[in-house]
Amino acid sequence: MFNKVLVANRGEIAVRILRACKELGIHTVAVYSEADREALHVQLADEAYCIGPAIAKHSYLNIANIMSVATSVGAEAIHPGYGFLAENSDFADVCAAVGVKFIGPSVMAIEKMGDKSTAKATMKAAGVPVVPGSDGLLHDAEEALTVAKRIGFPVIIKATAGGGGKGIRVVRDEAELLTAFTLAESEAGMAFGNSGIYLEKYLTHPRHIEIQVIGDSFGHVIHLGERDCSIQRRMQKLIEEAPSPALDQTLRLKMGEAAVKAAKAVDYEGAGTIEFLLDEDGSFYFMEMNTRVQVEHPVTEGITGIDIVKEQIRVASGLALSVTQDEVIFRGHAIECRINAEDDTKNFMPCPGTITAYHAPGGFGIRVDSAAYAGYRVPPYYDSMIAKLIVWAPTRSEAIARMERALHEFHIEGVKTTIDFHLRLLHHEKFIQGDVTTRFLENYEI
Amino acid sequence: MFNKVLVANRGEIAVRILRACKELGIHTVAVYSEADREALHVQLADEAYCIGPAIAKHSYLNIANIMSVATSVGAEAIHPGYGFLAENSDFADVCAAVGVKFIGPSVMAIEKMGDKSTAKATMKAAGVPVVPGSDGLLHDAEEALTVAKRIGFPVIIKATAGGGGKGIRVVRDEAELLTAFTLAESEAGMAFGNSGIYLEKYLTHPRHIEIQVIGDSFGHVIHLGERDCSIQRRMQKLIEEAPSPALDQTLRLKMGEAAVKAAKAVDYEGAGTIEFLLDEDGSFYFMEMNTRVQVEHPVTEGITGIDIVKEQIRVASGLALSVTQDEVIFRGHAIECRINAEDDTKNFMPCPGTITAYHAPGGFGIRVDSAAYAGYRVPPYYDSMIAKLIVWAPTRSEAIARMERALHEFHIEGVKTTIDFHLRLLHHEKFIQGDVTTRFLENYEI
Amino acid sequence: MLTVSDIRDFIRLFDESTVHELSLETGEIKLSLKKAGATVVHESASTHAVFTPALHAEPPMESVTVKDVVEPQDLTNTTVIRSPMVGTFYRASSPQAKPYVEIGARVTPTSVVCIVEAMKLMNEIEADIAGEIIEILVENGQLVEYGQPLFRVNVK
Amino acid sequence: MLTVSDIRDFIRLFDESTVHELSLETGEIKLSLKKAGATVVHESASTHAVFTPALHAEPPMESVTVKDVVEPQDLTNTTVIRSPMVGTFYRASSPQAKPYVEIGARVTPTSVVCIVEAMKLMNEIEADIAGEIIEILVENGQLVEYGQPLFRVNVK
Repeated sequence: MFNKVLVANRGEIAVRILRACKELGIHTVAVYSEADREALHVQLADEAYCIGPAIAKHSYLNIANIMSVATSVGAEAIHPGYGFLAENSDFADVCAAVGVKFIGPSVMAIEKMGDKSTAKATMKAAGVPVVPGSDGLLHDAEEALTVAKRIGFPVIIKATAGGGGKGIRVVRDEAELLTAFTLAESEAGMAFGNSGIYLEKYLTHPRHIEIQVIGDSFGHVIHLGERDCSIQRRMQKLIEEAPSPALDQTLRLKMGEAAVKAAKAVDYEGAGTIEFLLDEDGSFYFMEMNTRVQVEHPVTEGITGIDIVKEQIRVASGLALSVTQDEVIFRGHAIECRINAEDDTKNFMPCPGTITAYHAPGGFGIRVDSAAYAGYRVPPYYDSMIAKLIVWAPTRSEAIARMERALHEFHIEGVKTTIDFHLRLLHHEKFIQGDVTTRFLENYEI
Repeated sequence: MFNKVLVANRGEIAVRILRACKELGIHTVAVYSEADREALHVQLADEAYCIGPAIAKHSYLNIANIMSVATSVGAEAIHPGYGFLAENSDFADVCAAVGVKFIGPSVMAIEKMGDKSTAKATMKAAGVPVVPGSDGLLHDAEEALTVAKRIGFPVIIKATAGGGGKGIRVVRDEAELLTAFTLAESEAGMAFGNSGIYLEKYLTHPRHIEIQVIGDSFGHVIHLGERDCSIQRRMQKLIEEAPSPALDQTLRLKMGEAAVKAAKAVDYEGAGTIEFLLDEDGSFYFMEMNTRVQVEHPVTEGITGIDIVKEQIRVASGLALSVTQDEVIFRGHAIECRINAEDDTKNFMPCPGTITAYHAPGGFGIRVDSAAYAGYRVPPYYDSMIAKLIVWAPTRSEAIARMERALHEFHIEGVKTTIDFHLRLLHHEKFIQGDVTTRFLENYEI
Repeated sequence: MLTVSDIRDFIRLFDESTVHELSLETGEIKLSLKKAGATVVHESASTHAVFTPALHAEPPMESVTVKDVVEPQDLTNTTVIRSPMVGTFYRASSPQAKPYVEIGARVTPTSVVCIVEAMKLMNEIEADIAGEIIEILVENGQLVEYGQPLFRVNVK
Repeated sequence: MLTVSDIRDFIRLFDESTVHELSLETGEIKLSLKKAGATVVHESASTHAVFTPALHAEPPMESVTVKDVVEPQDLTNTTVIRSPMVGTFYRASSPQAKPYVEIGARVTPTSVVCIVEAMKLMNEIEADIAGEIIEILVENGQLVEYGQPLFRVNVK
């Protein structure tokens, strides 16, 4: 096991990692920007060093300064958390070059999964289902029709150069296709100067289901079940839960096996997440792989009892996974709400400021992961999440009741938070029924 | 299920019960003394009523005022928590008389278990082992010798009128017995004016092992395994854990069955605890039964996933237990440290005062049950416990590491606490080995 | 314009801040706050309750204090008779009977002023003080808490 | 128009600022704020971290500020040269070479004052200011953080 680990992150995830290190008896090193001088991770670490000004580019993304600290203080490993340098293969490369273990997968795995089309091709080759569609660009409307017929309507036509919703058209049937293709092609040509068009199956009610995997250096890869992260706002997850109300044991097994296959395809080591879209008919399609710990990893910890961050550190230090697939037992239901310093009445505008009072909920089945405290100034430079509230209970309905109780108890003064938004969301009939898709917040007023 | 429940208690247990009620959708009523106007339980309840001055006798023990509130606001049930009126059979009787459900066992069960000698006789009749000894008083030294030989040395000679350690002699062998008996008899006669003497087996290294039981109104009684509460200071538990490092599966089963037998002997309904002394050789002896929820119930919740307070409320409302004995699955290890506002350097002198800063630890496997908050004045009138810190982890050693980490994070300013004492205790070699008895704190300097 | 609760907020804010003097004029309201001598920043800020009182009624003793401050009349010679127990407040011994006291009534310490019914027991409450009843603070049939003010008395 | 919440914000802003007196008139609203005597307890009280700093060294910038206040000498004309990166501080280009600067040395903005080694790269640090070196604040071979003061300079 490592003697000294540097945590190259801030906020709740830095605190999360420091906690795991402390429990493993590892000496901890924090790094921080000038804006984070009073941050909790700085206070909890055994050592802490300022690595740059507030702007992340010059501090938390400053590879030279971080590596300077790591080598000077004799850190044997670096945990990158999520965001910042977590999926930066250059950083992993530099770590390897100076002989500091990067707590995460290999450079190769990061690179293969970092590029979406390479990732998709890799998965396809490994036999993991990807969203069916054209193989690359379409030559003409006729080819589009052939493909659409093969994969079935509705389909979505996308401009290869598109973005921000532009150059995208959903086509419900054959009759619409020709016109749509022509329009999309000329639209794309005008908007992006590139008329390349491709086509994919359109999922009308997709759920975001992701599988947690973890592998060690001995080639073992196991999965820890799924998380349902369908409740999103502009691709930003707001609530995550495990297990998914949409999966039965058969589908869970199938998706779990697909995820393990995906991870093995890139000789995956460490914790990672395979994100799938799940269609109403039970078909699922690979979206992407996150080659790091996820914000929502605590819900999986809740139902499995397995400490994912500790496992990351264990396998990075060369130890084998502490459990086999058979020993992974799911129990109960866990839900996480991300509490952001945002004003949900003003389009979720971030509200940095000083937290003047802070009291987290307690009691049975409650977990709070946060770097906030009374007197803490939420800086405007980083993301607006100030706490993750995770509940566990034997059943989903009990977990919802517990979350509601805990949200009511969560007392934060000084900054606006999304606590009330979550309370409203928990009361939504569709959420209670577990009947949600990634378009939930587009379709319903909360 | 009840619509409205009154919580006749204060502090963390009142908060604990309020949380359970809220999660069950029950409207809550708090009562409070004048010293508790700003207490957390008052703030968390849907309604709250002042029932008397600070002194518990006139407020939390004021049956008339509490029942006045209960009947006036239409509470269907009263949860008494622990302490105060929890084991007061008169109170349970009054509740029954006015048609408010007392959340606890029957008046008969409270009474039978409230008197130690009746309890012991009841248990003996039910075939539950009690500490072997003389049947009542001894006539002479010869009889004492016969009994001692039968039960084996060492034995302890006790004056029936004794107390506070007086009139007690431990006798190691036959040679000592005659002198000891004579001395004890005359000592007792002089000290208490009553020379009645009895004799019991003396356990040199006893552990305090208690079994959590719970029964419903259909006659089902199950047990939720044991708690090891051997770490005590003057009969006051300081650290509790589950499972006990001293029990194997066979002994667990045996003690569990004995506990269920004991509970069934008094037609037990609700949550209760059978306390045993466990001898080094694996023999165990009934000490007493607590006919209420215990301070340390969260460690059992931690390893079983069963919400004991919710179960109490469920069975009191006439529902059946939500699990059968077979469905009780133990998982991992849980430890609880009681954080008291006490100065351990001054013989654990209570230190009431204002908590100026309060920040509880968080993260995976951490549970905090507390009624404290920043700005809270710990009143001098009630017990000095300000928080219970409970950790869960897959193994005992991981649980200890986690507890240590969490204790370091627990930040309380304004009053002295026992946090540092717990940290020292956790580092004690004997504790780490799980090799402790109820005399641990007498034998070792912490 | 400024409500009482706004002003309360200002006072709290001022109290918690290091600001030493504050004066505010808006329309017909003039607010002026000043802290004592050199002793700035006392610790009261930190002893505030974290939670704002929940749904239930304001603690009765607090509300009295507020009333004392807000009401215009001279209260220096008044006091209150508080309930010594929890129960239902009745102004008369039975629905048909006339109230024990009305506003303006002179009471001696042993005068019965009302009944508080607890557990079916009718408890006659005595004034415990001599004076004139100037206000009845609770409604007939209302649940009263321990220590809740029942009557305001002018003791002269 | 000023709303109540605006006024509240002003008080807070004023409180956190170093401003000593503030008076504001707009329409019928007059607001005047004043802080106590000389420089009393600045806002640090309310912004104190919950946790006392752990085992690691005090943040360097803070400690400098403290030094500025505490030291007896006249520091009105002094400033510090800070490290622009994290690395190992060296006073000379090699163990054999003599230090770039000693106390009393006059520097121009482009004078090299030391080396900070980061990732095996020797980075020459320039003074960025003209003046006289009056104090060397770190030891040779020491790890310096971003923004850590390296030299005190008298700029006259």
